[in-house]
Amino acid sequence: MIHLLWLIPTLPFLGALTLVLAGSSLPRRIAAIIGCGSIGLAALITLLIGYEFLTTHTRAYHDVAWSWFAVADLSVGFSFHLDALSLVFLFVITFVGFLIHLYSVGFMHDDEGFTRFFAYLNLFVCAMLLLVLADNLVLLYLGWEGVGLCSYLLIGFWYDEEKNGYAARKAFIMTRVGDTALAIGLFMLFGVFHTLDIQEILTKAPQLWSPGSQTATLIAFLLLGGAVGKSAQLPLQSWLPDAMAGPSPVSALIHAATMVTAGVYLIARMHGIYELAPLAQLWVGIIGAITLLIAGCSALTQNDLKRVLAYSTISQIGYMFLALGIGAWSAAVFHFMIHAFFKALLFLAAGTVIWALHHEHDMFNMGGLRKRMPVVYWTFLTGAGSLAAIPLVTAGFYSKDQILWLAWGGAQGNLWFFVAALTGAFITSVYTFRMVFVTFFGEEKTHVGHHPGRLMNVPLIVLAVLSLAGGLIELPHTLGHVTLMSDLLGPVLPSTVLRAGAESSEIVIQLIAATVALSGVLLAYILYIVKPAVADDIKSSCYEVHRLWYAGWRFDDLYNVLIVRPFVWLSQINKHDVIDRFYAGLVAGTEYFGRTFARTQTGVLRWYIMGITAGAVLILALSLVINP
Amino acid sequence: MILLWMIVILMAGGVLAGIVATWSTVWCRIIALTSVILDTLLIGWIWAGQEVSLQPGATWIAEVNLPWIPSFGISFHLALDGLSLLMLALTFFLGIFAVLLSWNEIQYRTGFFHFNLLWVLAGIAGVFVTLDLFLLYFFWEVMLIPMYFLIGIWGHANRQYAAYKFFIFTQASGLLMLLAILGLYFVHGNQTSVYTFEYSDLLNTPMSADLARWLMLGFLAAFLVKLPVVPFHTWLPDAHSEAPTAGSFILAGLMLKTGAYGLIRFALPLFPGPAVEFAPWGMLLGTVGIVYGAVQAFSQTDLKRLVAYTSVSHMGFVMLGVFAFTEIALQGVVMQMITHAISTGALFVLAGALYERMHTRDILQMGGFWKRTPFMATVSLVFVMASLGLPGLGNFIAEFLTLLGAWPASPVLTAIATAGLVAATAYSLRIMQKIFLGKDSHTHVLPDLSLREKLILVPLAVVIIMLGLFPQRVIDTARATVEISDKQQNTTPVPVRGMLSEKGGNHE
Amino acid sequence: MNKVDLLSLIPLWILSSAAILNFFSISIRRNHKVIFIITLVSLLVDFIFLTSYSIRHQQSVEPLLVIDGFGIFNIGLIVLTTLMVVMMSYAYFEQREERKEEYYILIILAALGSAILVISKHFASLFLGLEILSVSLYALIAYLRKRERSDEAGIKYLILAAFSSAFLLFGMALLYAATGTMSFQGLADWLAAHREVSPLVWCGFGMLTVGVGFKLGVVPFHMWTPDVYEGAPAPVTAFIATVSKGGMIALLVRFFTTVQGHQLTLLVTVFTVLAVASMFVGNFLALRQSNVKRLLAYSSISHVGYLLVAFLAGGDLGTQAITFYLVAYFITTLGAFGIIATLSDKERDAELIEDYRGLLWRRPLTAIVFSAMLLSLAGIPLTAGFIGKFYVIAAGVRTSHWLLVFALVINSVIGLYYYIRVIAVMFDQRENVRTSEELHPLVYIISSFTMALLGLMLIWLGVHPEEMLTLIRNTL
Amino acid sequence: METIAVEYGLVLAGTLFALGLISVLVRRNVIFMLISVEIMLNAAGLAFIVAGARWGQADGQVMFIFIVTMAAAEVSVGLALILQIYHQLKTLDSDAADKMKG
Repeated sequence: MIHLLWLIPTLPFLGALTLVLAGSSLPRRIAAIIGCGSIGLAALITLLIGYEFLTTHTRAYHDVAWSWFAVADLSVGFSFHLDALSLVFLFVITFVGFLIHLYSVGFMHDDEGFTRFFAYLNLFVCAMLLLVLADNLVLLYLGWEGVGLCSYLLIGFWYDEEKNGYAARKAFIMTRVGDTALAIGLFMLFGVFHTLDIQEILTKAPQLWSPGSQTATLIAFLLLGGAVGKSAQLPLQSWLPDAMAGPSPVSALIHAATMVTAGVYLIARMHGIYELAPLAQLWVGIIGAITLLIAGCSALTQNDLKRVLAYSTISQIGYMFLALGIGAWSAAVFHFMIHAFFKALLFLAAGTVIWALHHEHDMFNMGGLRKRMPVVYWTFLTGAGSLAAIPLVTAGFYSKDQILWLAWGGAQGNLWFFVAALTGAFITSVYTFRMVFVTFFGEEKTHVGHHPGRLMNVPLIVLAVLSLAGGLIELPHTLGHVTLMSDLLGPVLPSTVLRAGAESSEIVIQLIAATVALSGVLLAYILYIVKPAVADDIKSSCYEVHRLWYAGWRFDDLYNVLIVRPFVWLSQINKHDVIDRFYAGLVAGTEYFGRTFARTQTGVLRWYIMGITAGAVLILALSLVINP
Repeated sequence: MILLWMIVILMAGGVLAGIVATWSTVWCRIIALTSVILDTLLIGWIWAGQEVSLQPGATWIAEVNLPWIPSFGISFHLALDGLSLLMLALTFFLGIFAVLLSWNEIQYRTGFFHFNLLWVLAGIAGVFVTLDLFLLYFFWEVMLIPMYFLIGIWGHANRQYAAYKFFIFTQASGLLMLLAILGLYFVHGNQTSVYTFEYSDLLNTPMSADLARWLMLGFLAAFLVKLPVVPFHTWLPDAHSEAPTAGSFILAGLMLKTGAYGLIRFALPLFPGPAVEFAPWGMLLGTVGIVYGAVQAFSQTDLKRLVAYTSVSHMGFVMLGVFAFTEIALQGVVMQMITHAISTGALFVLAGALYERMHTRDILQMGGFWKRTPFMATVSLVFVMASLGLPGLGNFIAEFLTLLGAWPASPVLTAIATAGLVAATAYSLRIMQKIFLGKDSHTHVLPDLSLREKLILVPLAVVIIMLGLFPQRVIDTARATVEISDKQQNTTPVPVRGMLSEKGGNHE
Repeated sequence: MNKVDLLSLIPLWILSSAAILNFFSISIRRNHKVIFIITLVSLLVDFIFLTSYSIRHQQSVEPLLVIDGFGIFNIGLIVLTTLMVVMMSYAYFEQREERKEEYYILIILAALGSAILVISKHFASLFLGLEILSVSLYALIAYLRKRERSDEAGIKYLILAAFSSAFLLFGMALLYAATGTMSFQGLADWLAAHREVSPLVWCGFGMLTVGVGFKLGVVPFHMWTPDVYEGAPAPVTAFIATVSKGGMIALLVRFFTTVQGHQLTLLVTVFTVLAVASMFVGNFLALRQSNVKRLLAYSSISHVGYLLVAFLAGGDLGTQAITFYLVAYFITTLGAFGIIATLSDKERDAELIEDYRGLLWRRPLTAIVFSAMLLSLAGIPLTAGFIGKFYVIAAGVRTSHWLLVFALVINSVIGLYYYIRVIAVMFDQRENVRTSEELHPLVYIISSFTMALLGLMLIWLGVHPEEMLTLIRNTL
Repeated sequence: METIAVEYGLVLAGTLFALGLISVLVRRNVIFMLISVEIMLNAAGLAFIVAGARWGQADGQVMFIFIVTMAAAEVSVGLALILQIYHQLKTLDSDAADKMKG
């Protein structure tokens, strides 16, 4: 069974290929069947392989499709490596991906670019699968860029909106900045190890480097650069909110569940190097902490439903980075999975709402949808609960709590991280339920156009279930102590060591976390249900702060001033190539001489005689000067 | 002997086509097409046949050596090795499309056009296989004149200016090369009293470092201008934007490659010492080219001009790679020569197609064409992505190898060059944005690609993808040559490289 | 002067007797065709006779002349060139109502003068040859009396030529006064004998240079060139550009090689200056020229500059280079002016660049031959001009005259511009109809045959110069 | 009788030459220019005579005769041309003949 691994990326690829070649000539039914079918099959195979993988206790499975290219001591194969880590990602990508495809069939039903949409979506899944299955960094880079391309195409899917195109371009370019760092990292790695095979590097690294080695740190930072770009972390986070220009399923799949977590995957994958570069790892944590805070703040102020979710995505990934930063590897992966569930759910639900209200994005124009769209309401509520980490019932609680706890109790954890995470948790629950209350409670502001069909509801329900029950595979030993996840990842990712004598305080931390989450909800309830006036007062009282947060801390403006404008200015002023002036000058000079000499050709006989005489005199003078 | 035939076929075909055209243009086109296809088949047959002799240290795959002007020690010496094989294959392969391209575009003086077209190809093919320096200069010039006519007669509005510029730039640099060749000839002659232009004899001619430096500069002049490297690039945008589609196609696809080929085949092996001295400057020039070209490309509004500047940027990688003196980098360069030829050539084809439809090359007047020309849009997407070096397409392999190989030589420059890829993204996406995305507010009819255009573009797209996924065949073919010239460099003392990697300061 | 001497001078006899023969036939009855045929035949015979000489022939007619390989080769060249000129002249003069016949006498005499020039080894014979050449040229230039420009050119040339030959003579006189000999060899011996040389000799050489420089049309003695080229009938221009200049260069080579001019720093310096000046000035002047004849005149100035590079390089290679370059240049120039001649009509020569617009589409073959000629002048491969330039550069590099060589390279780039400009005009789409009235087809056949011949020779020398090279090698 | 030193002869010839040259430069009438050129030629002739006398050879005088003959020929052609010019320009001013320039 496991030898069918190669089928998993191949199926979506074939799907994409057929859809592209067939073009829009294909009837929608067929296109939908191909699009979803390919992913569905992939998901099925994944499940089977996963089952076999678990039952046979395989540590890793390696499969070479073909040797990609080999020059001198560099040899890169088009080859896959399956281990627990990639398995988890595989599962999420294919399974959540499948659900989102199903949902899209309904969502995109009336869109003229139906086929194109599924083509891109399939292509994306293929690239993402390659990314997580790659056994060497070059292939990983291929996937890495591939998902970037698809995200570009899908953000700009409705291309006749000028601004969508620009949003897409922004996303691609900003991530490309990160990719550049990643590429340089690759070059350095090759320079050191003379291979780009991940497993080889991970095994060789400890032998070659002492912990804290300079090169290791540098490389780690470069890889981090790549991760930061893809995962929309500080300082390259500002593309993600604009990426919401794409259709909601896209936001759900690419900009919430899978692609943006590629950075998390990369760092988790290369954990061996980060362990040798504590400084870099610390910075991973710091970046995560800061990002989760500032993104949370921005989320508080947004009115566009999807932008809130976008910022919350950034901040949740911030949690994952924080976890990676404190060496809570499995916790990070765990949170990734849960986050994929509930964030996909939230996006899809939000998408439904927006779809139902004729592309109304501003949640203050919604409201009262509780009754109108019960399914959406309940599913959205579960998702929100999971995001806000409502204790005990939601999966989000368990995943986030683990991070909080390790931020405090982990060997590499410290007070700052803990505080940041805690504050983040509070903010999260506030903006989450602000969203819930504003959208679904209160009186109805916009009339509901059309109601979602089964195709769109089923995925919501499934995801809702997952984002509740998903947490049960990993429970803290204070309650239940299930460790399926960490056991699964055990062979791949080192388990986290606890600070001496911190064990006892775990329960305390959990209580704090629970209370914080609940109080957040409470605050949101007060501000947006009980007396909304207060909310406005706060807004107007600290208007500047609100503006700053609303604009995502003005990072865009900063980059405009620092990079974009200078670049454009430079290229504009030099549009007509200053170097060309030099050659033009040469030509002008020559022609000047031409004119000057032409003037000597007067046509007057005596003038010619004069010339000859002058020449004669010159020569005679010369002869008298030179003669030895 | 077969090499001679290939060139003869082209020249004869050209003459024949020129004559036939007076009666029937269609037959003229057909004759041109067949002669190119014939050559393609020949080279393909060789390539298929010659598995064994591609191994390192093998002799030439095919060779022909006839006395030409014995009193000067000039012989008509052609020889084929892996690199030349690839280049020839490229030349003939693109040649086919060049003919197809002009099928509708050129209605005026068809015969003379095809005569020039085939003679350009012949000249280029000659440069790729010659082993006699005099012959090199000979072919070098032979490919210029017809190109001049292609631009000057069938070009766009400002064609005369562009044609002059192209011709005079290349001529001036070529003459400097001639001086260098003669210098080498006499240096070698005075020492061994064997006066010959034979490449293999002139290799490692002992001479004073100073002289060697000057002679190498002579060669570089020709190659760098052809490449083109930044201070000498200004002929390219004009030539490209004014030339007819087929002209730009050949310019970008093949003529620039003669510069790169010259560097690898002649400049470096003939003057190993000075080349190593020059290396840091070479890499610097390359990097400057990459960045400068990218920045320039971003601001252009004339589509062909824009693409022209992208080639300036891409050729920067060639410089960077060649002077890194590592096998990986050189392989990257070879790959770059091929993939750039295809991707940029295809972009020019698209520009031509758009021009045929809209009669403008100004991208500001375009936009939102995706709806109306989905096929064209998809194909363009492929090549645009290729030009920004998306993995899975040929250009990625080229740029990745080049940079990977250049890293040990000079980390700093490599890093800058890599950053240049971001700029590449900027201008590439700008093409998509301005032409295919955005609101479609145009009235004129805009048919999607015709069958003929599909016949041209689809094969190119397929090839670029194939090169991206299965590049090994090409790499193997070039290996022998690359390893030789790589060894060639490494045998000579390399103070520079040490110095450079200090700059990187990352070796433990 | 004994019998052997007489015999060895047969080529000259043939020429002069041809002239006399023409003279008589005119006095009997004026007939263009007859005269033409007589001239043609006699020139052919002369050439054939020349080919009978063995390459190593060495026979000197004391004290004036020496007939050696070099001389024979150059006479052959001159005779052949004259032949070509005559062939293209027929059509040209057929259109014009002037009395055409004397023209042939004059041109034969001019050829004779130039022939004497190349085999002379004594000031007296030099002077004799020079003057025979010049005096017949005065008449030839002004041959089309109706044309104002023709006369103007004639008078200009006459005054200037006389003026310069005064310098030449005075120089000779000074040298004679100082050394007591007028033969090149004697001069060489004297120079070898006397280490330190009196200013008298230097002045002598200086003034000699003026005279020679004028005939060669090097800067600053070049100013007559464009006017004469423009004013003279196209075939005559061709003759001046080739035979008269070529003869002078051949003489210069002989003189220099005999007296070891390369040891004399003065001469070397002077000629270097002249060479560089000619190259630059010639090209600059040609850049913006819109009259093709003048343009070719200026280009000829710079070409003499190129020749001087090889000349200064000296040695066997240098001499060979010069000889080959002369051959190539003769063919090219003949071709170019021949085409101008064929395109000309009664009123005026086809000398304005506008006359050539779209020529390729009107008369493709003519246009292609003309472009071939221009490309050869520019020194582009596949043409004789390329091999010639290559040869010259080789000579320069060999003796590492880098200054001159670089000047040459720069100039051939500048030169490119205006040659290409003419070609560009010919290939331009716009077609303006400018038809000259029809003559007897035979006329065209002759001239187009000549053109085709020249074109083929051009390409042949460019592609396969081996025979010519070996021939030149052996003659030296 | 004692002979005059060569130098004097040459100086005389030189002076004559210079005079001729100057008058060519200053004169505008074509005929006078022709005459001045003749003077220069004769100066050269004189120089030959002197040189010949110095070495006691006949060559000098031979050259002189050559020169005179040549001069005669030149003048004949010259006068014919000048006649033509006069017909067309109705003047003998050399500066008038400047149709061709540039």
